[in-house]
Amino acid sequence: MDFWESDDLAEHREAARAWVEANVRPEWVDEQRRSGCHQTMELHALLARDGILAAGWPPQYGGGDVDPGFAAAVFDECARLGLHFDGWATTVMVLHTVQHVGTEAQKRQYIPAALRGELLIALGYSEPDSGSDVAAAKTTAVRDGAEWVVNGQKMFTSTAQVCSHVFVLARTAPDAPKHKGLSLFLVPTDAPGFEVQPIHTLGGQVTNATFYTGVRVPDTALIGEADQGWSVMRVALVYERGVSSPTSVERTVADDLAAWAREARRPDGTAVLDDPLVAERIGRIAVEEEVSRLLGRWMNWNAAKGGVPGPEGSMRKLFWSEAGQRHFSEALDILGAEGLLAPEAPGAPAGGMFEHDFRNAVVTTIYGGASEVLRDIIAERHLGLPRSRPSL
Amino acid sequence: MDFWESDDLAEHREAARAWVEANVRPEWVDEQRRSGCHQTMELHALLARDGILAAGWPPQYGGGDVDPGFAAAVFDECARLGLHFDGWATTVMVLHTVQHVGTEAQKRQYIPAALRGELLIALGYSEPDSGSDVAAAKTTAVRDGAEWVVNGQKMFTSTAQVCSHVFVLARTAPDAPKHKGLSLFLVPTDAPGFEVQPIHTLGGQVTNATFYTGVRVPDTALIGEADQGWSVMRVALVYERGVSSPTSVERTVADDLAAWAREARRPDGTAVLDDPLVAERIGRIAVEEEVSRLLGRWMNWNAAKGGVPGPEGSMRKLFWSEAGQRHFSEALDILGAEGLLAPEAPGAPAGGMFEHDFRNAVVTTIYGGASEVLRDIIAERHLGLPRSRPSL
Amino acid sequence: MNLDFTDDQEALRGAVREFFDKESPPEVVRAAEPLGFDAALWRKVVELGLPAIAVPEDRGGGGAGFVELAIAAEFLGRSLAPVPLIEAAVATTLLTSVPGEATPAADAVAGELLATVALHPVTGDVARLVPAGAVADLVVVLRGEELLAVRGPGGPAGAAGAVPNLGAMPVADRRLDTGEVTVLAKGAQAVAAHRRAVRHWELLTGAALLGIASRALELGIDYVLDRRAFGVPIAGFQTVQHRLADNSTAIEGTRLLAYKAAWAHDAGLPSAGTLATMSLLFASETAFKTASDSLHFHGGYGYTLEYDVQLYFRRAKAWPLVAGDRRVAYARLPHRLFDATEA
Amino acid sequence: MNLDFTDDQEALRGAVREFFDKESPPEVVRAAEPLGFDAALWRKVVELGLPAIAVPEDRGGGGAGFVELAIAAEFLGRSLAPVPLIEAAVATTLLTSVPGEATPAADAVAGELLATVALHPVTGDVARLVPAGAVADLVVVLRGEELLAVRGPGGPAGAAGAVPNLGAMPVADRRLDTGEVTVLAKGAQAVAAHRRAVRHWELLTGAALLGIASRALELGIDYVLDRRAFGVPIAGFQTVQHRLADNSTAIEGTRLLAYKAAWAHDAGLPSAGTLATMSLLFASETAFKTASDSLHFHGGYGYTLEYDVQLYFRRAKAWPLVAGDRRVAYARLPHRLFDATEA
Repeated sequence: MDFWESDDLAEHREAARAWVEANVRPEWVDEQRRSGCHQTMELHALLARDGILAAGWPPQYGGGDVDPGFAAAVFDECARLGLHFDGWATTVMVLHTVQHVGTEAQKRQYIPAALRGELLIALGYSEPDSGSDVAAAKTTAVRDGAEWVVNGQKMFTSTAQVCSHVFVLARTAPDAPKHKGLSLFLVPTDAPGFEVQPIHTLGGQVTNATFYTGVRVPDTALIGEADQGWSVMRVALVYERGVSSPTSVERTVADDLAAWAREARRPDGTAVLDDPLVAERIGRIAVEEEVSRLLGRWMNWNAAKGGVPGPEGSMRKLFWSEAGQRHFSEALDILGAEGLLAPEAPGAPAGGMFEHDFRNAVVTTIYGGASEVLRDIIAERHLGLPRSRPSL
Repeated sequence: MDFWESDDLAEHREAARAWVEANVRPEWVDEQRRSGCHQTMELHALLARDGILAAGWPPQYGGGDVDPGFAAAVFDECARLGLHFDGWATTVMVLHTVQHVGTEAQKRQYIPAALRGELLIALGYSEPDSGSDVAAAKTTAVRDGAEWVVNGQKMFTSTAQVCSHVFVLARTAPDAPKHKGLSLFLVPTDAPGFEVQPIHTLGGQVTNATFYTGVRVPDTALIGEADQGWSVMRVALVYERGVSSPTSVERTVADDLAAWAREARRPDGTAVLDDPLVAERIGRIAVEEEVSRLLGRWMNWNAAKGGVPGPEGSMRKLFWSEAGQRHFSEALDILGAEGLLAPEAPGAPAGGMFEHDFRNAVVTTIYGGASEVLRDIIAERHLGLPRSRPSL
Repeated sequence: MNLDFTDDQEALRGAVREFFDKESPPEVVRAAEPLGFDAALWRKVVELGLPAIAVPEDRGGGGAGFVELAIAAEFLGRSLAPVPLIEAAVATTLLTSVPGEATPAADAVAGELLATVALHPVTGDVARLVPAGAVADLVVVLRGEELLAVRGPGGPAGAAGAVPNLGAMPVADRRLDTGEVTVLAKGAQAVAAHRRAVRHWELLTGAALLGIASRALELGIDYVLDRRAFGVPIAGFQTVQHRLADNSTAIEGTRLLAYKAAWAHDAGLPSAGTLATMSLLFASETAFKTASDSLHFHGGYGYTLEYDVQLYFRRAKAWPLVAGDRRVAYARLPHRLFDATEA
Repeated sequence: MNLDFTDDQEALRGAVREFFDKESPPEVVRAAEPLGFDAALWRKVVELGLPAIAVPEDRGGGGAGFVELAIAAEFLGRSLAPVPLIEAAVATTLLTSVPGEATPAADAVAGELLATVALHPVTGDVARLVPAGAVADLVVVLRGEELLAVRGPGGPAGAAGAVPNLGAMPVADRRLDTGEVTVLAKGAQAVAAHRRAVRHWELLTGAALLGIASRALELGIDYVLDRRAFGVPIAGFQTVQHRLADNSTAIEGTRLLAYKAAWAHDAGLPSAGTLATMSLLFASETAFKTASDSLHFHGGYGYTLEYDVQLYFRRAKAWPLVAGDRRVAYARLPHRLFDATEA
């Protein structure tokens, strides 16, 4: 047993920093915040150009020579600057799914193009009337010769405004039981009948509603077998719980709060960190963040061993998101009135990031498996308790 | 609108103290703790002798001239010493039920005798296989001429070891739906076929299992109509939620902790109360205790107005018991290792009462309506949400 | 003891509720963001005489008490009305309580002058993050042992430089060195008057949070009754029900504590100040927990700006936090409660 | 990174679990109350060499590490075994780490002497509430800057005056003025050695609480699967399921943190001490929450002494609290973590 963390990142840190220095423009961070789109296509093109997207993929599907450790370090350095890659994160999930269940032709069609940066895929699971209950999807796909005709609406299709495709969950056997008549399609966003409408959020992100009106896709757009979409989707879900926060990013609330509290002063001139009421909360946050990190490592370790995924992904997502929400709320309390200042306010502590992250944290207990769904899964699959609701 | 508290107690405090001084023996407190029986019959006889039990009851049922304010002040002063009256508390609940649903003959039979101290009634609702789900009772009562024959077992029949009767919930119509075939009987504990067995508890109380083997009771023992036991019992439940902690006792955890923390010293000689980490928790406890008190006042106010009982009894019991459990747990944390010392340990803070009350608090979220049942009731009856479980 | 409102108070509740329902629907609240001030609505609130409702009649006010102000604050909170009623009422009460003709009390009572109070004592030349500071004509500030009235620079409507914030509050820094400064009181009297004002602010903000919590609970209940998941209404899930039941219970406690604090003020009890702080603390916990849960029960929609629950969520966190970290206030309570060092 | 136990460690886990399952069933635990010490069981634990398993082989120990000790502590906690293995292991490690022939290290390693450590520095003549103080032959105490070994008065088995307590722990006050006192170390070395011992105690108690939490969860699950209410197994209620799922998640986190702390110790990392404290803190929260919930799910039966869950509930609260109020430890963490003033 050892808990040594991979040295991959450390080893590649310097080279990654050099790459970032040479290629990344700091204004992209502001642009992501301003536009609410957590995917910068200019940066994406550079990551593709230098083979960073392709690192670690098999050569027959376009994989390249770039060391995956270097690639991870580049993403990590970019994330430290505040850049998001939400569109790429969902693309990777779908590529893994294609790799697992796609035909050879599909693998050769989609994976290399994505690794070249020509293809970016948003997730089209949720609908206006189905959030956590994804399998209640009403969007339909009807076979018409060698094509499928897609009709319906998807919600929270994040980064669809810049994506080339949406991975659409559609009902293909309307009379089959709820979980047995679903299929998944890669729908191009330039197809006639596709529309996208922005949805503004509390965290500043702009997600989308996407509309599908008689959108025609070829049979090759069907990923996995027809009517088997539920099991296909669960392949991707395994990856989603891991992606929801990059475990490589080690910036923590406790660190940031301690850094602020060491400099900030009470009216009597003492450092805020010397107030036990402040230090106690930062200490508690630090402990819970360590637990979050360890649950993430455990998940990665199990995934790397390649066995059947256990409860670790659900547990980690549940703990991380619930604890994180508490931590940002406590951070604002500790900061007092100053904690309320938005990033636009001059002189906001840490540039208003606490306030921003507090707003953003509310969605973390919803996306990628709402906390209630995760608790149900842990209770049923890990603890062997009976099902407590109609269907999963 | 005014929140003036009744002056009744203050007015009678002096006389009540004189009565307690003249009549109460301090060793009864130890005796209750040693025996685990929260009812002292010697004291009960004195309360009866001086008309304190009979205060406030109608004269035709044995009520007397003693001022109810004086009676309340006497109970309050006794409670301050640490004396419990659990047997009398359940008796009062049953007497109210008899007053509401009993025949005139029953009222004249039971109420005056109880007020003279000759009759003490324990509750026989719970069974080995039914706790919160009281209506699942399996104990049966079968009519045999002018008598009923009771067979079964009850759990948690507290103070039955000193009671003259148990108020037994029994199934009288085995084929009727769960809630429609129940009846309530006042079963004398000296009847042949009645047995009592002690059950030792975490809080030191000794409650009982009671057994009924062919116990015969006359038709006059049936309280309310046959098969209407469920609605009869709910009359008593209204009182039970109020009785579960006497609102007249104003001794609080915050007071006691502050008193301790003002005297106790840190190794550096400062008062423990000057530690913000301690003061903050005591402050929080004080706020929640004030809320508990106010919910209790609200309940009493609504009861005094005589309208249909609303959610206030359930809300008050829920908040008071859940908050109290947290408070005793925090009290031990604040006290540190000293907080673990049992009442038997020499030098235990506050005579070990924090440790004792911590153990005792675990049952408060179970008896008189488990927290889950109370939340269900509030959600369904007060908030109008659909029933979330099979039956209530 | 009588926990019912008087007939007059019930009538006021009905009137205030109707007024805010009509004049401050969510569209008005949204339109007033990010400043958090609607001048037209403010004029109507002044016309109703709400800011001076608790000022004695012989000073031109409504002659009512803080129970009546708390009623107004509760329904202001319920509708998130973008008007600085609480700050104006607190400052007006303060100005009218300070002796001497030099005070601008009459203008404040008449509604011709919008006044506010800086909650924290000031050491230098800047009162930081003053509630309603972005829209007030006059700020009352405690500096050292002097209670100062600072006019200008600039008039209402953000001229003083509103600071964008989570709660869409018109907070701003106000300078003492460029405004017109009058000394209202000195010494112990000044300190006591300021402390009283802070307690009044706590009391009324507690009542506003009661309104926020009550409405946030309703929004949550409406949503879960309406939406279905896994074939049943979300309202049918026991974990959802139980959190709503807990929040509902806490709201009833918040209500009792808020009005007890207001009653204690009007009855002149020594415990009134401590009760005001306790009310704010408990109302803060309740409002944030309730709004968070209701937002969470909205699923992904709770995260969108389209649903109203986010308006409540942000203010439930922000409004009380202007007064600072709750834990500090909790830590002071034992001394205030049990040593009677300060009410 | 390798989160699997080695084959040897897995074998140890199996052996230790089997041993405690067999030798310390609930009847043994109950029979040892209130003192919390079973002399016969202790002899068996000594025969297995567990207290000295982490002592180097050339000092007569088992030559293993704190991961192995943590494994033993976990299963001790799981079965609530009434033996002072943690205290003895910590004291033995301390005695063998102090240079000089004057120490009774060899006797402790050989199991002929039961030693313990007073967790808090002592100022006067009494070490208050020493864990295992009621049964230990020797207590290591830090007084001022002197690390003292205090023998007697009295031998094991309560002679030193066990103090009845919530957790059925053999804690006792030990006098320094009537015992035989040896100075083990002085100055900074003494302080550092004592601090290390306290960290070891935290590490192993954290592991024991992991065992307590795991078993308390199982007791809760077994009960709710077995019992029915309202026509369905209690296990079918969503609120019950969700609390069990949260507790199960926290237990996995506790497990990772406990063994990371043990690994960090064996790897000689500077963060080992801080991780030990963090592990104890998180394990304390988890064990108490888990045991409370499981007890609550037992309904009225949870309150009776008959069911085993109360044994876990009491110890989950009591065992870590001997080290004092958790909040103080939390408040020290930021300086230890981010300023590296003390590991």
